[in-house]
Amino acid sequence: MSVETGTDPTVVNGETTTAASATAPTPSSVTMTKALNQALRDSLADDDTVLIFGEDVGRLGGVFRVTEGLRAEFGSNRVWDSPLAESGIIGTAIGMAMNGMRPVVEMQFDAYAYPAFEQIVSHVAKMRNRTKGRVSLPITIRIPYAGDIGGVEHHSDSSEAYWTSTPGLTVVTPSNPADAYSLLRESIASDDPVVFMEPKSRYWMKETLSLPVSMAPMNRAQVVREGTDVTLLAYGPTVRTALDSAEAGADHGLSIEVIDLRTLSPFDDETVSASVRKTSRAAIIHEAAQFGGYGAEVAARLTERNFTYLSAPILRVTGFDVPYPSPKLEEFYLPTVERVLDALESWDWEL
Amino acid sequence: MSVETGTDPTVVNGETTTAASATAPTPSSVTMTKALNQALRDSLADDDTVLIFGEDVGRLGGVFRVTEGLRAEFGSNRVWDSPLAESGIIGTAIGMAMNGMRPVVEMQFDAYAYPAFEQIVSHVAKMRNRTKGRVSLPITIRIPYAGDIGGVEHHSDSSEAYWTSTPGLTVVTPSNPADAYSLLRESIASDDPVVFMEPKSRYWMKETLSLPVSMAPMNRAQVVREGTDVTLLAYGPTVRTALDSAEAGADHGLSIEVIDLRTLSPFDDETVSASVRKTSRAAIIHEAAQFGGYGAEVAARLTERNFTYLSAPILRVTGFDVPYPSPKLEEFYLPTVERVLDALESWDWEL
Amino acid sequence: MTIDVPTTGRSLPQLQPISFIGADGRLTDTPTEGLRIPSDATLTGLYRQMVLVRRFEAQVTHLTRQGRLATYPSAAGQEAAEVGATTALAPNDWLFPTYRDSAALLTRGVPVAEILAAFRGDWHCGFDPHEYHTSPAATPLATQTLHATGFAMAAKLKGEDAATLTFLGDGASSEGDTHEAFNFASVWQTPTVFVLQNNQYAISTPLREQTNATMLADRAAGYGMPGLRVDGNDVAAVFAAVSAALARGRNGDGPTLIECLTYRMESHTNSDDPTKYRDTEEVEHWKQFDPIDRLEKYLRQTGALDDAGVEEIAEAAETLAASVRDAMNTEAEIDPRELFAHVYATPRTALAEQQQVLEAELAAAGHA
Amino acid sequence: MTIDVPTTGRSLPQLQPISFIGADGRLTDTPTEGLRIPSDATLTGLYRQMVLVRRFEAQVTHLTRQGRLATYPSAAGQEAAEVGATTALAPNDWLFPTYRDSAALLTRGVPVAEILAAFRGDWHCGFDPHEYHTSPAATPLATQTLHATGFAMAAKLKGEDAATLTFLGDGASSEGDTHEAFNFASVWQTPTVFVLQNNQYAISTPLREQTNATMLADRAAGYGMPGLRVDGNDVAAVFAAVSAALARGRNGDGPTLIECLTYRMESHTNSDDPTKYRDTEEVEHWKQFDPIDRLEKYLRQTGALDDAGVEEIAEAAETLAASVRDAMNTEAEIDPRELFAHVYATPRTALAEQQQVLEAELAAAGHA
Ligand SMILES: Cc1ncc(C[n+]2csc(CCOP(=O)(O)OP(=O)(O)O)c2C)c(N)n1
Ligand SMILES: Cc1ncc(C[n+]2csc(CCOP(=O)(O)OP(=O)(O)O)c2C)c(N)n1
Ligand SMILES: [Mg+2]
Ligand SMILES: [Mg+2]
Repeated sequence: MSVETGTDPTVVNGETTTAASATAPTPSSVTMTKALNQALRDSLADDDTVLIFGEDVGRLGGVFRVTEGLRAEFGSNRVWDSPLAESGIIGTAIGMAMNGMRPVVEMQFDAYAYPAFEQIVSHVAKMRNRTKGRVSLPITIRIPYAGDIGGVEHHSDSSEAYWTSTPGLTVVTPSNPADAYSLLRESIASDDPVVFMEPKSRYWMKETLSLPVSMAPMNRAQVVREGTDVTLLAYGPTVRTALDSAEAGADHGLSIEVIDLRTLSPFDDETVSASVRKTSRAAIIHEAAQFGGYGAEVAARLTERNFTYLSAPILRVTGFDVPYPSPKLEEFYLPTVERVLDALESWDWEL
Repeated sequence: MSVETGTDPTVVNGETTTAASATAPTPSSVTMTKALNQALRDSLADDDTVLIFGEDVGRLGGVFRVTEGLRAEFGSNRVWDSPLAESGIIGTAIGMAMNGMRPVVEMQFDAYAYPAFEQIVSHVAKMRNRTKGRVSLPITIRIPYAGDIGGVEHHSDSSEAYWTSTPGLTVVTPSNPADAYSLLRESIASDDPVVFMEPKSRYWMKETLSLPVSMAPMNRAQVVREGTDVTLLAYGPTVRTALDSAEAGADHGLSIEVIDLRTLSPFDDETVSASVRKTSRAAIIHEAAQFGGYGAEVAARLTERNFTYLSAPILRVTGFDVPYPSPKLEEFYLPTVERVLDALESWDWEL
Repeated sequence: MTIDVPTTGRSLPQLQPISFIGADGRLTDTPTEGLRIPSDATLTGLYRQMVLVRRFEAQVTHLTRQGRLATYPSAAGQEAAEVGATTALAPNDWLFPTYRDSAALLTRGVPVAEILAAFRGDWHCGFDPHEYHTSPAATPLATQTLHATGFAMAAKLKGEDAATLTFLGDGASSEGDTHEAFNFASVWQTPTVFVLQNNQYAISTPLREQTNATMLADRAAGYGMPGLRVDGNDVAAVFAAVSAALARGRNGDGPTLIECLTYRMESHTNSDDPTKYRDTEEVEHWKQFDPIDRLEKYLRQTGALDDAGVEEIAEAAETLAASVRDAMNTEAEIDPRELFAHVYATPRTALAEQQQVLEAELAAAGHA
Repeated sequence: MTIDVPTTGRSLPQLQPISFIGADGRLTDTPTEGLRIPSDATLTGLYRQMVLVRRFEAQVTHLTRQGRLATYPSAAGQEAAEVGATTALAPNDWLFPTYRDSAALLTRGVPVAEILAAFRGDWHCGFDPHEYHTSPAATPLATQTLHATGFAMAAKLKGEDAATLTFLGDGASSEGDTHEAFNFASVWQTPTVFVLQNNQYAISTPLREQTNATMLADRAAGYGMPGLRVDGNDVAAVFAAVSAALARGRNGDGPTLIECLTYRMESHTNSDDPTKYRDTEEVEHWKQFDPIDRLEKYLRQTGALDDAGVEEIAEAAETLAASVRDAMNTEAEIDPRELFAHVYATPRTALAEQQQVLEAELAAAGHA
């Protein structure tokens, strides 16, 4: 298994370390799950108004164990299992936030955020604007998303396009443990509601680092590999695909720059446009279907802003325009290194 | 009030007539509401399995009167008021469709389709694929959408991006009475589930025509005004904006082609790409916010397919990336002829 | 086979709605589940407030018919439920109203102009929720029931002595969110009172097509929560029932469902045409249950109210109506740039760019 | 003040679960609401099917632990509810199951390989719903309750003599869709039976954090629908109650809610760790209520079953287990092009283009 790099990384024995803060303990090997767990723990410890509730986040510690141990440590007034109803979870989180709390709630899989769609789109996203800023809703909605884990139907959706096309929401997705920690803490501290999307297939990815760690701010994309010929844009689970493609592309003599978007809304135009102006070619990779996917926004806005710099159209290397398939068909659906390289080849390099 | 043209139109006294079929009665002035109503009536009459239910669609005939008179004519076993619950409406429509019916349901305003999001996205869109085509769901979900009617909060959303980014759904939106009739009948007859989006601000638009009328098939976009310099793409409420812009542009010496997309998913690449290759410049106009809006898909795919033909980036002239505003601010939010012309001016015409 | 669940207080509400003062202005002999009739002083205050809100509704409806407001849903006929429930709140409690509950907002002290801002199209919510301990009026049906539950949960976790009250309609009772709110509130034992105004219609849909239950208050038993059915046109009953429920909640005994039987005398909103779905006879029939008439009769009998009192209150109502007209004559200042100001706490570059587009458009059009 | 709503049959279910055969294998003296114990022949058939499905669950769970299936939620311990309810269906009725209800699918006649297709990751739904009058097993909780209601409504409108049965869990009962289904079914008086398998847990969440009601069957009263609580481990009670409810439905008398008290003996799925949230004592405690043991005792008493009969059934179960292993040893044919084949009835050019991309990839990789 390959490992992505964080910001300012030092690669040690195939694992990535991140510059530890002055007071931090010795670096150790940390999974994304563990990093998220620690971010929640530290947020609970630092701020009394942080609350965690949802389906099975208490005793069980969540089906992915992201909230493991937190109920025991902070008590069932801070961390508890709610009845099984997603609209209920988001709706009550709204009320708690109106009353001064910072709820962090989990939707068990992203297809199970859909019952809460109205509460998220009509209230979470709009309350602040509705009240001219008088009521803010500092809610963090954690959503494990995307596939490549052999999940049965409804367990592998990538729902980011629904959230990114909704004004009022901030949408964040880490691709590595250090970012997972840092971005989650920042999301919980934010006065804006954040949809925090956790790439399921990366939960068990390890990095050597010491927590707490503070990475680039959440509104910044990060160049995670430098290159001069092509810019590959990726987020969450596909950052690894992009890095692997860059590695493979190097064998073909292509110098590929890889950017981890980290935050999908807002979009970091500055960082990404700078890269695209340098390379003049870019592709965006995501697992979700292509039609109307997040990649459409990326391609459209990069083209609007950098048209004269482009030697070729921005490509989208994505899942197909079909519902997410069953496990045995995943490999044919998901964007692979081969699909990325084929796409790059489709450009007329003589242009 | 300006009037858009249908396919193959003859403009008579500022109103549009459509070639009447051989048996059709004398043309008369028909609103979009009336055309939709007649399409429902004719579908009910022609096919016993067609059922209409939803909130207030029975006695009242719907808050926009689209189902007016149908309960009286066909009885409350064919047309009836359901309890007030959108997930319930879509969920029971699914069951009815599994049992051989063709339900046509109304979501009262598009923000009120959100409670049904899970049923639409996880079942309506996926049932056919889930069962390898053994179970089809010929459901038509009518959604009055978009603004410009002075509606209070939640009454003017444009939710098309949510549906178009969901594989398995067909998304249709008429801009004129003749298409409204023809597309709705085709949608109801389709074995695929259709999200049929009705532009509220065009409900009262009149055309002179005789019903029944059969227009271009629903998977085809239509060139509704020919031009050579620029292609304006529009749908539903913004077709009028595009036509007005073309008129205004003509005063500035611009020859603007206007395409009414009619169906948002699937996208008619053939018609639209042909136009864009001819004009080399295009803009897409919609009311919804820009970020992640449907226009992103349009811009991305046109650029992918026609990059070498483009003299300028595809532009998006849209609402701003904010929640739909209250009535007194609508005029500042909505894309206007001026905003369209400003956008066209932003291109470097010397390129 | 034993399962560890509560088995206390398992019963359905009494069939006869709880009522103190009958339509004839006399005391009824309906059992009132241990509730006590409010004092004459309280009732006089409730009377006054009902007269005020009725005048308010009439004035606003009138202005809406003249096209001065974008839309308006009147609660005429429902004054007892609106005023009785809202008056029972302590200042620290929070109210979670709907679009139908301007009368409750007024009772809660929200200024007229701030109530009307939404309906005249100025801005979605015209008042500061924190100032009035009142949530923005919810339009997406039933969603606010969950907000009220969550707010109360936070109050409980913080050990605050506050309860929440939310209004919902008979139609809204069919939405999934209502069920989820009842359930969360009862499992968490939050201090929440659900005041279900059963006004017999959801727009055009009559109650019998909304539910097959004998009464909507029967729902409560399924959540292990007390449910009451009250005569929603008897402000004494509403006030007493809601006060008791709020006290229960603050006392740590959890939520209560109170169904107020009432009737929507007006059309759904100004753009509705009720003749399509109900007879004028039905409307006439309900006039005899008018909440204000009966209380006036009653208070005149007890001597708490006389001609002078009635007159004084009528004048106050006219003053209020005048202030509504004044408010509508003052154009609110609309700043188009505010479109961008409140979407996020954290500024966004792309939004600032869009604001510049708008500002250029405004400048070109000669706007300030 | 009178409101036109039904007032008949307004009551809460009896506290004691309806049960014919107690955990000791003897007849109970619990009141059974007019239901009658099924014949020995019927009970013997139910016994046989319960033994088969238990063996099926054990075999599949075993294969899943070996990593041969992607995931598997076993209904071990819930055989009486699964088999009793499903057997009560007529062939023309439709079943709307969940992920937990493979035992019901098996009882409905769906072939083993077609049941397992979903869990081995071949395709979402492996069988033809029309062939078995059985909907795809629903994973999004409670959504299927509405499908069952709508299907039954269509049957009613067409005058078909068919009812629908849907399973749901204690956890799923908290979802908004459950409420909407109960309400639609009762308002429309559809022939729908809601079989709520209360197995005490929603993954890790115990019943007492799911509801504050005395019993989930108490919900029914709030919809004007009959509700029953049965001992879900007594297949005689389940079969009798569901049969009666289906008959009611077909007779035009509307839906019924039946809560079956039972227990999930296994972990939620193979990837769950139940030691985090429940004691082994609790699991041990529930073993004494085993649905198969008690029926075997009872039928041996009545003489309907003897050693030979038990032996024969055990052998049939082994044959079934072998067929499960066989099915798993046969690799299903997976055609990647099918990704595109079933999304729409109407072909799409853009999808055909994407299929070409995949085909080129497959060709490059040397795929057939
Ligand atoms: C989720 C949702 N669906 C539909 C609507 C449209 N709508 C507004 S009011 C109304 C009827 C509500 O009836 P009821 O709950 O009885 O309240 P009332 O208007 O009688 O006060 C409907 C259908 C809405 N606001 N929200
Ligand atoms: C809408 C939705 N939310 C969450 C889940 C994830 N999930 C799957 S099973 C389950 C627990 C269900 O419990 P219950 O209804 O009691 O059924 P049981 O598993 O006990 O049979 C959860 C939370 C889901 N499948 N659907
Ligand atoms: Mg009502
Ligand atoms: Mg359960």
